[in-house]
Amino acid sequence: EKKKMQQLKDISEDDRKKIISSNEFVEFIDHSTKIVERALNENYDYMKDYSIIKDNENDDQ
Amino acid sequence: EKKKMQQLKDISEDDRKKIISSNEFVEFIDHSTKIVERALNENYDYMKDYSIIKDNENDDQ
Amino acid sequence: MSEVEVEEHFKRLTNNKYVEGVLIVNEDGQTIKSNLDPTLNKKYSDLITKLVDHATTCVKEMDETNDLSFLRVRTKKHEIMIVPDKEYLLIVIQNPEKK
Amino acid sequence: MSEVEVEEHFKRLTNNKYVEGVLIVNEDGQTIKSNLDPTLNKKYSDLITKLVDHATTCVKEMDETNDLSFLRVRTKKHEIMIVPDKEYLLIVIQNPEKK
Repeated sequence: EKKKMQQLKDISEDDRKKIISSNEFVEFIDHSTKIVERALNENYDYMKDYSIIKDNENDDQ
Repeated sequence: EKKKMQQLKDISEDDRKKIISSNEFVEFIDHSTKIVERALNENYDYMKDYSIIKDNENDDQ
Repeated sequence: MSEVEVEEHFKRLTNNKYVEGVLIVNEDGQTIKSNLDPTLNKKYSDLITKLVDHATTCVKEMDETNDLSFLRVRTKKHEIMIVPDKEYLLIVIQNPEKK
Repeated sequence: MSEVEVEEHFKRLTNNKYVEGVLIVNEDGQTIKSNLDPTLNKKYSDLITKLVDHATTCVKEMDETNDLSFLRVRTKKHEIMIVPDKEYLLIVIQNPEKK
């Protein structure tokens, strides 16, 4: 666990390139971005109390 | 922090009663259950890949 | 607002067809109200209280003036929804797959 | 599937009007792709990697056969969405208030 202790170096440019073109990574990006995009497209914010009448809702912001 | 170490005793019945009838607790319940109910009523599951055609979707389950 | 209304709110959650469990604990993880069996209840209250502590610390370290308002832990089998507060946690376990 | 498509997916997220930041790290928290400035990037990658470790442990201790599939950390100011994987984490910061 020595690696975790000292300041974690950034990935070298070559390693980064290798990762980005690897199948696992591309599949991960395809799968994970789809989930996030579906979550982003929910235009319903469950934290918002929609029952407050429109005009005074802005005072809460 | 002694309390955290030894096995945490359950709340006494009286304390529980006092908490449940306290204003803070009732307000917390009102506020927090509303949020969860709105989240529960989202009938859209962002984890599900709806693009898979209906019939073979059940094979994934 | 009274105990009766607390019971009503609690029932409305436990009766929801997607909900598998409802648990209300104080900041030390002691159970105030729950419909889980004792062993599951103990496990969930301990583990989730610790997770919420970590999440709150994480949010505060990123931005001192910010605060955690809701945590959703989606797993293969279900989703755990957690509403934190200064003194209490509402924990609801649901199975969104059925939707 | 290739680097071009990775770039396209990344752009689609960063161009979304609610999205404030997109960050992809490996399991050690090292950055693979990000549109955050270096200091914020360092802070977010370190803290969120640790939070995901805690969440995964929490899920596993509750049920060995289960697994974390998505974590949503809603705060006063924004929402952090995290998709974990064996080797990578996708972290997206959005501001749902604008909806």
